[in-house]
Amino acid sequence: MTTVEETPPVSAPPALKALPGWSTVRRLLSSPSGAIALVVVVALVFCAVFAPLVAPYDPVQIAPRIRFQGPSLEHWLGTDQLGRDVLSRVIFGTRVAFKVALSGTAAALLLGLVLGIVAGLGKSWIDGVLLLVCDAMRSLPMILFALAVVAIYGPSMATLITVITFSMAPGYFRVVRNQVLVLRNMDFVVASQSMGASLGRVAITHLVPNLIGPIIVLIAMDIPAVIGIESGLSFLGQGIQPPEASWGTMLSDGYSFLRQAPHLAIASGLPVIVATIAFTFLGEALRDVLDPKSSRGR
Amino acid sequence: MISYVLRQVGLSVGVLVSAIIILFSLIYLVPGDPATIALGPRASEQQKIVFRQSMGLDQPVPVQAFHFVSKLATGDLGTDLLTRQPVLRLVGAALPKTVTLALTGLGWALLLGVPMGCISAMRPDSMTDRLIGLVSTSVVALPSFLLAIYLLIAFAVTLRWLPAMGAGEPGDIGDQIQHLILPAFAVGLGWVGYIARLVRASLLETLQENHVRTYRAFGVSDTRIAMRYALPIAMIPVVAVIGVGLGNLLSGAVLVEVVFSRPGLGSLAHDAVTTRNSPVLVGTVLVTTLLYIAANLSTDILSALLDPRLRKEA
Amino acid sequence: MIPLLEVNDLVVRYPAGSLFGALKGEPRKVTVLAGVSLKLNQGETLGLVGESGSGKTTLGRAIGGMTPMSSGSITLAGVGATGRKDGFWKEMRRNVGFMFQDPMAALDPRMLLSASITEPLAVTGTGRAERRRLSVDLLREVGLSPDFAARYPHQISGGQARRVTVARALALRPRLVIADEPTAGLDLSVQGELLNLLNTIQADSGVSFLFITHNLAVARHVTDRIAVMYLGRIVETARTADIFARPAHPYTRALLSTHSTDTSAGLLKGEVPSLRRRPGGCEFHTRCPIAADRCRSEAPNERAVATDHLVRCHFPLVPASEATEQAPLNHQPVVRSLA
Amino acid sequence: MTAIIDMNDFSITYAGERGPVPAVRGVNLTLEKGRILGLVGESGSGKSSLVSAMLALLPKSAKVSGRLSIGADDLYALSEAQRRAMRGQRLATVSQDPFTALNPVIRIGAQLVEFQHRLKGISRSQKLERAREMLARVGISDPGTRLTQYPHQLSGGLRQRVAIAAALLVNPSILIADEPTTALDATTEAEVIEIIRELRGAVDGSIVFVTHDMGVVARLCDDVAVMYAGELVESGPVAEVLERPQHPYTRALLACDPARIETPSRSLPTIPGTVPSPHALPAGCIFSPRCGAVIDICRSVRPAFLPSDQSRVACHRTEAS
Repeated sequence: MTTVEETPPVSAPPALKALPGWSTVRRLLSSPSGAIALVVVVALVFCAVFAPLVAPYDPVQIAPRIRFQGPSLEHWLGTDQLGRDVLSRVIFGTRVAFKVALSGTAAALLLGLVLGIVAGLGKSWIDGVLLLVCDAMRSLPMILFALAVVAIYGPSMATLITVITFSMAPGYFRVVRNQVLVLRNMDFVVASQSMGASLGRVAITHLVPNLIGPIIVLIAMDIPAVIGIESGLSFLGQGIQPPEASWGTMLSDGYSFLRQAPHLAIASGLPVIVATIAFTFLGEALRDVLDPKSSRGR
Repeated sequence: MISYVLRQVGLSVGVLVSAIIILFSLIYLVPGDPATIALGPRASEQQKIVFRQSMGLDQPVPVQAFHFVSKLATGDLGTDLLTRQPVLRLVGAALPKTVTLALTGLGWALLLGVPMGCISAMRPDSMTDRLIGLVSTSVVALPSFLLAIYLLIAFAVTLRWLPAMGAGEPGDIGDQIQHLILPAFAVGLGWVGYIARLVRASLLETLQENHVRTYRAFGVSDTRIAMRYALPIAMIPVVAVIGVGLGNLLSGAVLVEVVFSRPGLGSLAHDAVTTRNSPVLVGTVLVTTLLYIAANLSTDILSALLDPRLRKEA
Repeated sequence: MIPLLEVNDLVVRYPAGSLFGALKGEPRKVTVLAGVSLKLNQGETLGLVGESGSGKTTLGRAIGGMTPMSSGSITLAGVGATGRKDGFWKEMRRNVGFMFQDPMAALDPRMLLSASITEPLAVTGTGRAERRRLSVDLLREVGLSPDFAARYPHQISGGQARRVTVARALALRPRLVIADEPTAGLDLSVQGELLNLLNTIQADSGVSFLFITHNLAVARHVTDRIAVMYLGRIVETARTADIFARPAHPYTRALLSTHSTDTSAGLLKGEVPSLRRRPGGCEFHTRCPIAADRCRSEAPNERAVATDHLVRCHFPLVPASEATEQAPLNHQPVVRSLA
Repeated sequence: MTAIIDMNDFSITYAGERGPVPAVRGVNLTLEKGRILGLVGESGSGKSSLVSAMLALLPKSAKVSGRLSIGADDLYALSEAQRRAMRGQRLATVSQDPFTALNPVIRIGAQLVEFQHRLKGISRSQKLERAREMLARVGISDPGTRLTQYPHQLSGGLRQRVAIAAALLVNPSILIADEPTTALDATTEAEVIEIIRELRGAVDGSIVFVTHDMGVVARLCDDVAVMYAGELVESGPVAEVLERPQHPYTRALLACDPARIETPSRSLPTIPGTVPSPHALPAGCIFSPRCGAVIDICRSVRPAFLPSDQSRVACHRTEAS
């Protein structure tokens, strides 16, 4: 595997100017795609947090008389096979998507950050073992592995989040570990250690602040992938379980009635498209702002 | 070069062994009673015993591990709980179909993505570059199965231009190709964006390097510098990243297969999970893991062919 | 008088090479410092001169505790250490300041300069308010206005960054400052300012400098003594004036002549050998213009050619009568705990 | 005498985010055939921009005015294509960093053949043979093997020799060596300078040697041009300028050089102040804010670049004398 012995390029990490704060947001808003992406992401978060207030109907309220209705003034995105309001289900689905994405990403990040710093600062054999485990986990095919786990543990949100954590953690681990390896040979870290600073102190005062930028970008770029995994597994019926509204289960329903009511699948797919595109553009814009090296030559 | 290859092979074997260990521990070392978890609390004791016996769970862990590995070593991936067929045969039959789909997707993505990235990098910040950037960033994170559903609705259900389901009649190449178009498009589209962005970033960086200035100072044309001298360097990280991304490619292909009801690993796994047929799933995971590691080994060797600096012994 | 710093037979080896290389008989360790001994007195500036790969930076880093010693000993003001005796290194850190070659890389891009300058104080437990006050003092001492305290490294120039690293090196009021190429990358006009600053600091505080440089022209002005390094060994040590007036080692002479208008005398043949394949005998013989058979087979010992003038050469370029064979600089046996 | 390079009131301005950046202003410089010019300046002097201009390698954001002639051709009156046609034929360069100047994944032989792409009517194997001969001429042992090697297999000194060989292969009328020894060790630097000195006859034209080291200028060059903050302040024969510098900046720069100070001294001369930013240039003489001999006129009127003895100097005090 490429990865085990590959040494990080000996170059300075992105020279971040101060911690990302309001100035970052301001610069983010100065690029049109970044501004739009940020607005969309904020709107999605709003929908997730205030879903009961935003949604016009109860997402699980069954109304057999209005099954398979197309979009109308009362039901903007129509109704599904049980007569439930699709828009309301989409809005409540945002909540599920964020719950899974955020908890999965947070757990993976924590795992990756701690192990990455340990591998980067620790003895070379620790690094070697962790790298091997990391590469091994990355070589397991994500979706199939998830299905195998579900077949044994049964489908549930907990299983879903665990699987997502295990599949995302190696990515974070690798980024953190490579950055730490670069950083730990940088003179300011060597200087700090030569002053007698403990490893913990070095990690907190020098490593973590210099890792924040790359990690923020990585998170923004990874959330679409997590949303994809969640909706994919739910689509296969092995993720979120009905009747809870998730984009993936709704897609699954829509797929079952593809010929009868194509609007179901189309409507359930829209939020996935909007969310993934918004997060990708947000990640790109964040990287341009936080990492001057990758700025597009402007 | 030989020692480089030997070392990569050694590392690959190490990764494979570790992957098997991880898989074994996650699947067999379940906290609590795996049978209860898998079958639910309402399962009868008889069902649980059958489950345990079929999975070999009634034996001590080291014995289980030994059985697991020794069976693997002989190519025995267990038997299908329902049909009693060897898992290896089932996976073996499904694998080529999935690989065909994945490679077709990757292939057209490369054919389109690499030139797109080059055009972008040659004229950074031009209208063309911005357009390519917009398109590739938009498609890069779209889940391929979602794309597949939309394609199905548009081209198979509504327009009826292309067939919707299956992989085509065996032996009828034309029919098979027709059945391959939509799934391959769905699998590859995100990769077009991914590759275009990678190539653009990598080529732009290479074009900043000092040796490019040397060639310009000798009057070599910009196009020739970019294509003959910069692109091979720019492709080195791209090849490595593609290798790592092959896992996502397979995952995408698996889901797309389910959408189009194509036979393959996806359908095999999907059917197996609904019937809780774990040996089939574990077998599928193992074979794809092996495939992934082998593919990565080849991208490593390809990288070394592109970059003489890698070949020298560290 | 006890020297402030004494280094005895210091050896630094790095692990290197692959398993495959080892199978072919290549060494798995690279010897970067092959037994270095030197003395430095209080208030003195010792120039450490050599080309890339000579080990001068490694020597500086080893004395600063940043590179583990493989064997040998370092003694500071009579207190010695051979390995990682924590008490010694704590004392060492308090008494030794370090200036890195690349001042920008030596400053955390995400840290205010006030915090960077006083980091040594933070590590030793000085309070926050006290540190803020001291950072202003230190800035003033190196000729920077107090408002630099609230800046980040990317907001200052290279010359200013250099001054900031001087301030940090002085934070603990050390007795010795190791300056690694302190003028590298500076324009001539700025270089003079920095050297004058170091000189003023020395005059005021009596601090000693270990001045690592490849620039002999600079070393001639700012050092009291010079040690010339080649392939991880000191090949010649003498008072600065003597090095320039009567260089005894052929390598020193070649280095000096690269700065004269007549370069023909300074041309050395070939390249610096790889540390992995050190030549036998005198390690300079592959490039030496006066190498003889003896040089290829027998490694020369250090010998005195005059008072305070030591050279590691069979045929030093001074009247033979003056040269007397001598045992190495410091010959009392030292504990080698980390061999 | 034929002038190989002739610059007349030549200026370069970049389009910057905070408005135009006048990097090089009003340079008048002539270089005769067969001579080596040392182009000297500290950071911010504009010498790199001038080098790019001479190589026709300025970025698109740069605007030039005035004239820069190479032989009989006014370089910036030519079309882009004509200008490019001069590169690799009449213009050649040895760059600063030998470690990055060659393509890392292509064999040296193939690169040296590519550099000869302007030579028509000779086969690839003939070009390879020319390359082998040229490597031998710059003192590289076993040139046949070197041709099959990759750049990373060679040391810095060897790579810089390869770069010199590459430049000589195209028979340029101007060879621009852009700080070719800055990244090298002292003994290697001496070798490379020796090679350039030996091979100067092989250049049917002139050599421009960019450096910040007056010692190198003294050892190698015939003429010297001193730049400060984007302007040429003094030029003339090396012996003249180094022995009798007339511009206060040249004098200060020479005085600062530790290698030129005879008696060791702990207190070294410096030039007070800093180089002005191109966004806030002083009125009058560019050096007036830092000059020790400043008089009133210096602060208001820009001095002309006039002949004085054998040199040309831009200083009111010289004009007055």
